[in-house]
Amino acid sequence: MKAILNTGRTVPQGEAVEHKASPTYRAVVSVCYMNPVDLMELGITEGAHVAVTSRTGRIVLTTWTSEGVSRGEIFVPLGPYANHIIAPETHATGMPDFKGETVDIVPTDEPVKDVGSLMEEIGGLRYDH
Amino acid sequence: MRVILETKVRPKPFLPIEAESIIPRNFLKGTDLTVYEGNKERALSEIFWIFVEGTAVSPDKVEVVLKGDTARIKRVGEYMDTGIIRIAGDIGMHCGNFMSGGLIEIGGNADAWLGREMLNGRIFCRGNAGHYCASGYRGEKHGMKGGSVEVMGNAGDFCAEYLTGGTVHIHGSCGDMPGVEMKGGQLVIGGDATRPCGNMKAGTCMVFGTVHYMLPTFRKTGTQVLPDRKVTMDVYTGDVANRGKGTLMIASRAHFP
Amino acid sequence: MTELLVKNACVIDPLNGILLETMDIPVRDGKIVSSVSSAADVIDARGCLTLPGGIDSHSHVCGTKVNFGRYMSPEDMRAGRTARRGKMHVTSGYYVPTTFGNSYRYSTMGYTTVLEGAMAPLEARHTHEEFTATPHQDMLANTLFDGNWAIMESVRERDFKKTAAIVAWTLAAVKGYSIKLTNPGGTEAWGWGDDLSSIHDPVPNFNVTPAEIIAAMIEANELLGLPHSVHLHCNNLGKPGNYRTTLETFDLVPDKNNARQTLYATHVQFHAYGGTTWRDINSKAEEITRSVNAKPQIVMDMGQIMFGRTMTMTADGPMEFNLYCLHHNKWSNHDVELETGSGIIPVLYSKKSLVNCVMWAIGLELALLTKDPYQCLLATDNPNGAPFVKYPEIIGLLMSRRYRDEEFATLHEGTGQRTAIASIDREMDWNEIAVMTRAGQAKALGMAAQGKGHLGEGAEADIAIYPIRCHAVDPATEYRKVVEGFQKTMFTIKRGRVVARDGEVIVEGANSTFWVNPSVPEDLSVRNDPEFVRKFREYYTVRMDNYPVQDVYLPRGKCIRTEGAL
Amino acid sequence: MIIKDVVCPFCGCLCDDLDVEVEGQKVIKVQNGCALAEAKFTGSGRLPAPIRRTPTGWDDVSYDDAIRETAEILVAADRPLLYGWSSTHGDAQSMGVHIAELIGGVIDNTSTVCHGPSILAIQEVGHPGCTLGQVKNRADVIVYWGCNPTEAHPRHMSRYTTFATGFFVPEAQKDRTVIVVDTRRTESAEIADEFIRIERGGDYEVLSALRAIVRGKGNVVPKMVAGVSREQLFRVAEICKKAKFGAIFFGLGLTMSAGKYKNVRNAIELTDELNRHTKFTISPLRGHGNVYGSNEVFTWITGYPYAVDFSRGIAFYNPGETTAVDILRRGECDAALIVASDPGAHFPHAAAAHLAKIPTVLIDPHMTATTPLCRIQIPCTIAGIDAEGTAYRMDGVPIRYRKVITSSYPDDADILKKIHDRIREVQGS
Repeated sequence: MKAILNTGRTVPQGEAVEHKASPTYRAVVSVCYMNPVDLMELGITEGAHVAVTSRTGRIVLTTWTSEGVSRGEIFVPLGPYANHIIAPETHATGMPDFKGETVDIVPTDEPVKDVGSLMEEIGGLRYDH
Repeated sequence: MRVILETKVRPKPFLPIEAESIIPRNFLKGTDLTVYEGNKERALSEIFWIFVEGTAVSPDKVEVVLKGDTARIKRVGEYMDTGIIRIAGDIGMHCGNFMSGGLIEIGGNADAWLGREMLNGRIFCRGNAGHYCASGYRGEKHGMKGGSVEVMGNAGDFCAEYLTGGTVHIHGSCGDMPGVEMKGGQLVIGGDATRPCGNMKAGTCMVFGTVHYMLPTFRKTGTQVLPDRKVTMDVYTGDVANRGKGTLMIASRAHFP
Repeated sequence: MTELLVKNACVIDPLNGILLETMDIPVRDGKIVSSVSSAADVIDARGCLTLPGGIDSHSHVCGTKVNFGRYMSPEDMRAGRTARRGKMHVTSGYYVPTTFGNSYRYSTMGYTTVLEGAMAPLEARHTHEEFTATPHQDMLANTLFDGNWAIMESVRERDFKKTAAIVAWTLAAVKGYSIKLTNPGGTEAWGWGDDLSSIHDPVPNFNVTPAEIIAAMIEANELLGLPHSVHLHCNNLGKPGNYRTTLETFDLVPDKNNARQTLYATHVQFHAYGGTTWRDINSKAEEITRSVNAKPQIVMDMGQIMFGRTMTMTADGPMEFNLYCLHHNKWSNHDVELETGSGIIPVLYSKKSLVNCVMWAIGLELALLTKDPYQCLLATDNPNGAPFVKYPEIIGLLMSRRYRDEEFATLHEGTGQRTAIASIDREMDWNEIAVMTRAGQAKALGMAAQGKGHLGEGAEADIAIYPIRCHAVDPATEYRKVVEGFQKTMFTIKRGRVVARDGEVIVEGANSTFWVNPSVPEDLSVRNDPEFVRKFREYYTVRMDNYPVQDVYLPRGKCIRTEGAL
Repeated sequence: MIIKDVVCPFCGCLCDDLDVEVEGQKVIKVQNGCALAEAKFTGSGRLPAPIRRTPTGWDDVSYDDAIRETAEILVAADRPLLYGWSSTHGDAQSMGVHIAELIGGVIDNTSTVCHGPSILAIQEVGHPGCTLGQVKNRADVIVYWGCNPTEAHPRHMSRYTTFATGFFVPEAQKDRTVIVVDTRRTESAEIADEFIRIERGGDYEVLSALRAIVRGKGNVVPKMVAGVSREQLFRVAEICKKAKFGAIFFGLGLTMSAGKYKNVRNAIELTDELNRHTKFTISPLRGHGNVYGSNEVFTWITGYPYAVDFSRGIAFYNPGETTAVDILRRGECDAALIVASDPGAHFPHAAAAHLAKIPTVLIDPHMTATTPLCRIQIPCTIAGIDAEGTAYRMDGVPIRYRKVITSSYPDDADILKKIHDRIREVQGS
């Protein structure tokens, strides 16, 4: 299913923002808020995983229903998950399209990765102490 | 006189080069010029193989040719007032800034801010132009004031922003908001455009392709036939959100609100 | 112990009655002394003009509104850019330069002390942060009270002691130097998008008038024994016909202090307009100066404009909105809760504009028609009238009729009918210029007692040596030499240390901020006034304990304790 | 021990009325604060000591060695990028700019991915704004446009707007009309008297239409504009014109959507237009604690609020060219110093990936998503918790962060000072 990706702040994201390696942080920012009708159309229920693919990447997220999200849109809290699929193009303004990226959504059984894995995918090395 | 500058292989090819010294006039006195690579000042000869053919007594007889990997070379032709610059391939940002005379010909694509705040002279680009083609600068109220910019391919977003004078002709399509804040001059778009001429105050913009997301604050005043192009244009005035008295003309068949 | 001897200086020191005397100036540990040892460093002034360090008694260089002027002006930052060099930081900007840009340019012009014209108390911390980044001048902050709710309430109650106590607490809390009123009452009206049109209009919801606020603040100022007088930006700035408001305001002012004026009226050029609209605007400098010449209790500064691009910035929010409606350029506004407001817009003063030409003439007329130069000081309300780097040109204009005539010939042809500038013969002498740029400021600001503005024994060794040989130059004809001479000192000495030489700043600066802590009896202190504390808590968005500026912001602060009559 | 009137360093509201209970070197309770404040003050999991990446893993390293190596990395670079600066105080920001000056680097702050576009808009048309208390005491019409204070600035409504009583607004909920404009029906929208739901990317069009209506040219406006009915636009324009004091707050819904700063510019010009009828102000809802302070500090030192390039010695500014995301995206920089921010989490990964390819140093108290990308991380104090210093509220009001506990970590300003001094030594300047 095609959708428009919107990102933004949420309180749980803000609460966990200084604990990037924690399961809580992963849990609250690897969420894909969707309109319940869209979820139904995909044939899945809240809590199921989806793979979201954009021009620049692919990420697995956990779905969550939200009446406030319009059909044809998804909302992902700002953080490393959303940023895995947001293009770095800024239209020469310095600001990427954090709101308005076009994505494709398919249900999946794949697990949601942790933040360390995401960073390793782009050349990092996780720090476990 | 012909000066050919061919890029050498650089240890850090990703570093941008700022080369406002590359204007025809400067080569009258030789090639002992410098450019900046990142924060380091380099002799022109560290960056380019330099070949000089013939001599010239005045700058208008100087032609500078750039070849090789020139996509990250910025500010070529900045403040140029006469002569010719030909670029075989792509060129970096700010090519032809403040240009007041002469000709810049680009064989490939031009990066952002092509001909920014240009005053006069001519820029011709065979490929695509980046964002802010023929535009203004941050905080400044005037963009390009004169001369002409012609792009055979497409242009990015904010093309001809703050256009104040001169002509900008994009044969292909423009991205988002071409002609935004326009206050003079002429912008011609051969292909499509998204949200053209927001906040326009004066000047003329013609779109021969399709307009996406037409702004709601333009008033249709009639139609006009352009016999030489064999096309009827819908004529709008705006932007009435502002005190605008600009003219936006859109090929009649192709206007989807 | 560090010692310095400035030899062969051709000194003008008006406060000590010294006029073009060739003499030596001995300096020890930053102060001027009677003699120094033979081990002292020596600077040979070679007979050049030597003055006390320049003092700008009204300039906008630091704080929220100035920085916002920079923030919104990348186009100005393209001018005047310099790279890091020696001890000098990078600078950018022409009319709203960076703090270091301001500091270096003032320093190379021989200026060593600057009063920031307007500091909103709530945002004082910002002003002080920028003061420390303006390292070559000692700084003072005019503190805004024009729309202060507690002040207006105390004025309404006619409780001058309370007014004084609020002023005292605020000045001490925000480390301010003096009382500034900008369009008193008008900035509160602007909270609703309105303004006041006369000094007798009541302020909406507060039932006091500007006239009452001004009178009460003068009372409070003198009750507290502050070093400076009330510093007033009159109502109706920049409106044709506003000279009446200015004269009415001047008539309110009693003569209450033997040491200095009772009212400092700033940038009076902007307040000396006749006519009824921009079409018939004309100069009323004669009327204004007639009043000032008869009132020793008033000192003003010129508020001279010079042609070119600049930025206007003032606490006078409504005025800036009116200006925006004329110019349609960018407009910023910043109201400060319970206190004041501000506005910023860029302007271009053009010789093609008759209005601008009239303004230019009025500023000069004010200076030339004021008999006593101690009563009309040189300032442009930087950067409102022009950036301060234009001061040398203004000096040239004041000293040379020929220069004025040449400029006049390039102006809009209607200027002569609207102004009297072309008929004024006066040419100021070196001493008068020294008064208008340092001695007068020191006296008006009450800073002479702090060792500023003169070169007597015990004074701070702030000294400017200009490459001008006064005896060999005729300013009336060789005004270019005068202008150039004042642009760059040979030496600028700050507290006994050479800080700039031939237009280059050569050391890292370390300035002081002067502030005032007036003594108030415990029973009058607003800290102990439950009503004041309650209103603070309910209506400010910052806690009272977080409001005062901590000492850490004034690393070399100099506190002046005053014992008033409270 | 309870410390009163503590300043919260989390978001741009910088609420300064928190009561913080401290036991030893730990905060155990926060009163008056929102959930974000509580999490900030009671957080744990700080990086204990500097670390250094090796080919196989991570080693501890001393502060001195970490500082020395950082200085060497920066001096050797041809195009170093210094990024971050929002979650710290003014002294650290100021030292950062001086380092950038010394090494000919590019320095950018987090407004680049936040309200940078708002700054670009302000540079075109100015900013009619005010302090938050002005809104609290006067505003009878509040507009939240493209922002969701309930989630991002949880106390904004209760301290300054919807639920706050003020001098001329004694009964907040009765006296104030709240309008929310968004593409999503957020929780903030649920509280509004009027909710305008815009189609994604339609802000510019709706703002243009409102401007035309306020100017009396409403007849040009079509029946629907970006999903909003003409009737609603006229109704809202009327509410705004009739306000005694109106205040627009806007967020990333404008700065991040297509058009970016032009959306903000249009909103500012709508505000200008409304001022011809009544009093109106507009303000960005600034995010990270002291991000506005980084703009202020950068501006008074360099003349520009962000994205400053010193590679030519002078200060050059051109967002889109000298902004962090663009420089990383193009792979231009050959070293990076990241301070008090987390581009690993908050930049598009195609840009952030470049940090892993070059020597990147991170100065931050916590292990973040940038940690795996860096070569060295140096932990430091947290401004507002174990370090004091100046911060600027979203409306420009400067407040001094308190230090509520004492820790053994060095202040980031001190670490930066040492790096600065070491660079001067190496450069012989």
